[in-house]
Amino acid sequence: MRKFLPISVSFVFGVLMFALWFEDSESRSMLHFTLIDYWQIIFAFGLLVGVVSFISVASRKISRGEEPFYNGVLIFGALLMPTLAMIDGLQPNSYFQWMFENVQAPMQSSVFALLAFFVASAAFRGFRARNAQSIILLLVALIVIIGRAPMGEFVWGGFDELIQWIRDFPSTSAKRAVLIGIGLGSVTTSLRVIFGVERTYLGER
Amino acid sequence: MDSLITILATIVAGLVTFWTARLIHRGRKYHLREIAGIKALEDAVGRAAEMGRPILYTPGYGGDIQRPTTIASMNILSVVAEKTAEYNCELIYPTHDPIIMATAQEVVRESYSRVGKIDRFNPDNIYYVSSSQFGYAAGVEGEIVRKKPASIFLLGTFEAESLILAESGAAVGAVQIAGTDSTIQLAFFLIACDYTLFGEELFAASGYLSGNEATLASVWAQDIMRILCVSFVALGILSALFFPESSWWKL
Amino acid sequence: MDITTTISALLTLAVFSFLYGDNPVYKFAERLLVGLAVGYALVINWQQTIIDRLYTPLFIDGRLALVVALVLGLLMFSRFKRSWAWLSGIPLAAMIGAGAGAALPAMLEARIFKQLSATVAVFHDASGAFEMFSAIVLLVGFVTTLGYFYFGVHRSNALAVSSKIGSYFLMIFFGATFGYTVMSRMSILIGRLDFLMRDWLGVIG
Amino acid sequence: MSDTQTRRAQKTRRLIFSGVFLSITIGLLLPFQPEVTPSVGTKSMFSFIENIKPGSTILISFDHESASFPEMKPLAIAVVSHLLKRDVKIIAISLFPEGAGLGASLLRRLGEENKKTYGTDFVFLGFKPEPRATILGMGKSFSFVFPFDFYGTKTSDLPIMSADRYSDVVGVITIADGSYPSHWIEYGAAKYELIVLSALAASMVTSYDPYVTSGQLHSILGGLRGAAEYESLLNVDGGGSRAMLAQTAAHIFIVLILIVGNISYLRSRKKKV
Repeated sequence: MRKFLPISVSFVFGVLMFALWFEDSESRSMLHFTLIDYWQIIFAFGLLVGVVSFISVASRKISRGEEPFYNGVLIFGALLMPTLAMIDGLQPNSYFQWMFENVQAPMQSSVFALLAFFVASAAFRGFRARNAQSIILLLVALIVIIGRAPMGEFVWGGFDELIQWIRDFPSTSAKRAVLIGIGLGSVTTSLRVIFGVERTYLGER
Repeated sequence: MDSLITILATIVAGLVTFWTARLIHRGRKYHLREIAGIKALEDAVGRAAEMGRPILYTPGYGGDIQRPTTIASMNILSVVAEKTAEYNCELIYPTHDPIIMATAQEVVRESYSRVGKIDRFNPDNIYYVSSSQFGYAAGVEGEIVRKKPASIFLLGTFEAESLILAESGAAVGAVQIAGTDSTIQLAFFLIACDYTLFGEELFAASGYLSGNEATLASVWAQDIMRILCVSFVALGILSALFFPESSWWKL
Repeated sequence: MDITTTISALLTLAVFSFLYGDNPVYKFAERLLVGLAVGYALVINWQQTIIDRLYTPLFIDGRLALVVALVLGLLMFSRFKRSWAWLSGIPLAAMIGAGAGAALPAMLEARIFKQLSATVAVFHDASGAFEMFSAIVLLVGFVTTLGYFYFGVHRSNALAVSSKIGSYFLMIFFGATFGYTVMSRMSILIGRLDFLMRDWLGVIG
Repeated sequence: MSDTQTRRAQKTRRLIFSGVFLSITIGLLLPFQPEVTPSVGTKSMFSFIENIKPGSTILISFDHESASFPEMKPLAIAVVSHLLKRDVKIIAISLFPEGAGLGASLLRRLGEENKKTYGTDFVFLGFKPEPRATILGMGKSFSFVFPFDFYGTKTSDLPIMSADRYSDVVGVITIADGSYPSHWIEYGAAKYELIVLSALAASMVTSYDPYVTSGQLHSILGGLRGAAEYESLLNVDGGGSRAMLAQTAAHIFIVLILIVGNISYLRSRKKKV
C-alpha cells in the first residue's frame, strides 16, 4: 500500500500528461487545466512545507543555544516579509516592495558580485596550461575574453567573426551532443518514473 | 505526423530501456568504462572520518527532483550516507528545494538504518536553506566557512552559485568532488575542484556505486540510443548530399 | 545621498566584507538575506498560488475539482509526523509523474529530433568549400562528443580516439563558455560598484 | 598545506581581489565610452521588434532573480522601451518569484515614461510556480493560469487580455539569467509553435547557440555588451554603454592574471625538472 499508492498515482499522472501533449493546441480541455492546477498547487504546498521546516530547524537551534542571535535574525527575516505584506499588500511603493528592492535585492546581487572576485582568483589558481585539453580551454577563453571586450576590435578586427564561428560550429557541436545526452537521460528517467521502476523519491535506492 | 514520430520514438526508447533492464536482471554484465571520480568519491569520505570533520553534500540550485542528475545525486548520497554512518562522521546537506529536502531525509534515514545506526540520524542536518539562488549560495557558503568540512560533494545541477561554493571550499582546504550536467558550471568546477564528473558521468557513477540495476540498465540503454542517433545523422547526411530533395530527416 | 540608498549601500559593503574573511557583519547580512528571501518567496507563493489559484476558485467560485488539489497539498504536511510520512509520497508522485509525462515528448521533440535534424541540415544547406568544412567540423565534434559519453567499455581503439577528440571539442565549448561567463560576472560587479559610486557617493555623474 | 603556504595563498587572493576592484573602479571613473559594433544576435532581435506591426501583443517573461539585476536591467530596459516606442502591447509574467518584484516596478516606470495605460497597453501578471506547468497552461489560456494580475485585479476585466493564448501574441521574449529559456523552447515552442526570443546573461549565450542554429530560438541578445549594442541601435545612452569601459578594464585584468598565472606555473615546472 505504502509503495503501491504513490506508484499508481505517478503512473496515472504521467500517462495523462503524455497523452495530453498530443491534444490539439486549440482545445481547452478541462482535464488538462485540472492536472496543471494540481501540479502547481502541490508545488506551492511543498514550499510551505519548506518554510515550516526552515523555521522549526532555526528555532530548535535557538532552544539548544546555538547562535541564538544569528538564528533569530534568520527567523526575523522570514517573518518580516509576510508581516509587511499584511500591512499594505504588494502594491508598488508598499513596505513589502521597498524591503525587497532596497534590502533583499541589493544584498542578493552583492553576493552574486562576489563571483567576479572568485572568478579572478580561480582563474589564477586553476587555469594552467597542463596538457592539450587545458591549453585548448585556455586559448578559446582568451580569444573570447579579449575579443568580446568592448575594445577588442582595436586589437584585431576579425575577432567577431572568429568567435561567431567558434560558437556556431565547434562549440555548438559539443553542446549539442551534451543536450542530446541529457535529453536521452531525461527520456529514460521519465520512462522509469512512469512505470514505477524509479522510486528514489520515495527514499528507496 | 509529428505526433506519430514522437509516439514511435517513445516506444523505441521504452523497448530499449526495458530490454537492457531485463538483460541485466538476468545476470548479463554491463561493463562500465573507468571513471576517474569514482575512486575519489570513496576516499573523500574516509578523509573526513580521519580528520574528524564533517562532510558537506549539496545538490545545487538548478535541480528539481525530476531531473536525472538529481536522482543520480540521490543514489550517490545513499552510498555516502552509509559510509558516514559507519565512520560516525557528520553529514550536512543543505538544499534550495523543500521537495529535495524531504526526499534526501528519506534516503539518508534508509541508509543509516541499513547499517544499523538509525539513532545517529539527525534530520536537522538535511535542511532547506532558501529557494532564492543567492540566499542558498550565501547560506551554504557560510556553512562551509564555519564548519570547515573535510570533504565537499557538489553533485547535481548547479548554476552561478557553483564557484562561490567551490572557492569557499578551496579556501578552507576541503577536498572537493563536483559532478553536474550544467555545462556552464563545468568550466568552473574543472578549475576549482579536485575531481569533476562531466554530465552523464555522474549518472554512470551513480549506477556503479549504488549497484542499482535499473540505473545501470538505463546507462546502457542510453549508449544504444546514442548509436541510433549517430546512425540517423549519418543516413540523413548521405541522403541530404546525394538526394537533395529528400526531407525525411526534417523531424 | 538619501537614507534608502545608504541602507542598500551599507548592506552591500557588509556582503563584500566577506572578501576579507568571515566576520560578524557578514554573518548578520547573510542570515538576514536568507531569512528575507524565504519570507519573500512565501508571500508571493501564498498570494499568487494558494489564494489566486486555490482559495478563490474553490471557496468563492466553487470549482470542486480543486478539492483534490487541496487534499494532495495538505498531504505534503504529513512529513512532520513520522508514522504518516509515507502519505507525502502521494502528492510527490503526482508531481513527479506529471513532470515525467510532459518531459517525454518535450525532450524527444525539442532536444533530440530538432537537434539531430539541424546537424543534417547544415550539410543540406552548405554551399562552397568553407561551409562544407564548417559542416564537417560540426559533425566530427558532434559524433566524437557523443562518443565521449559512451560508457560501455571501449573495446575498439576507434572509440578511445574518438572520445579523446570529443574531449577537445568539449574544451572548446567550456573555454567559450568560460570567456562569456567572465563577462557576465564582471558585469554584475560593475553594476554594484556603479551603484556605490554613482547613486550613493555621487563621485560619478 | 603548511602555515606559510596558506598565508601566501591568502595574500595572493587578496592581491587579486584588489586588482579586480581597482580595474573596474578606474574604468567607471574615466569619462570615456568606447563604441561597440552590434553583433549578429543583437541585430536579429532589433529587426524582429522593428518589424512587429504596431498594436500587436507580445509576451515578456522576467525569468531571472534579483541577484543578476545589474546585468538584466539594462537588457530589459532596452528591449521594453523599444517595444513601447513601437506601440507593441506587452503582457508580462515571471517564472521566478523574484522576477515578479523586478518586472512589476520596471514595467510600471517605463510604462509611465512612455505614457502608456496599465491594463490596455501593458499588464503585469506576476509569478506562478513550476515553469513547465505555467508554460503548458498558458498554451491553453493565459487567464486560466493567471486569473488575477500581480496587483489582484481580475485579468478577464483588462482590455489587453483579449490576447489569451500563444496564437494571439507575436512571440515571447524571455529575459533570463539561467536555464529557463529552455523551458520556453521545450514546452512553448515545441508544443504550441510559439516564437521564442531571448535576452540572456552573457554566461548563458553559448549554451543556447545550438537552439539558434536549429531554428528553435529566434535570437540571443547577450549580456551587458548586448545591451550596449542595443542602446547604440536605439541611439540612446543607457546602463550598458556606461559600463563598457569598466568591462574592458576588467577583461584586461583577467587576461593579465591568466598570463601571470601561467608564467609562474611554467617556471615552477621548469624548476622541478
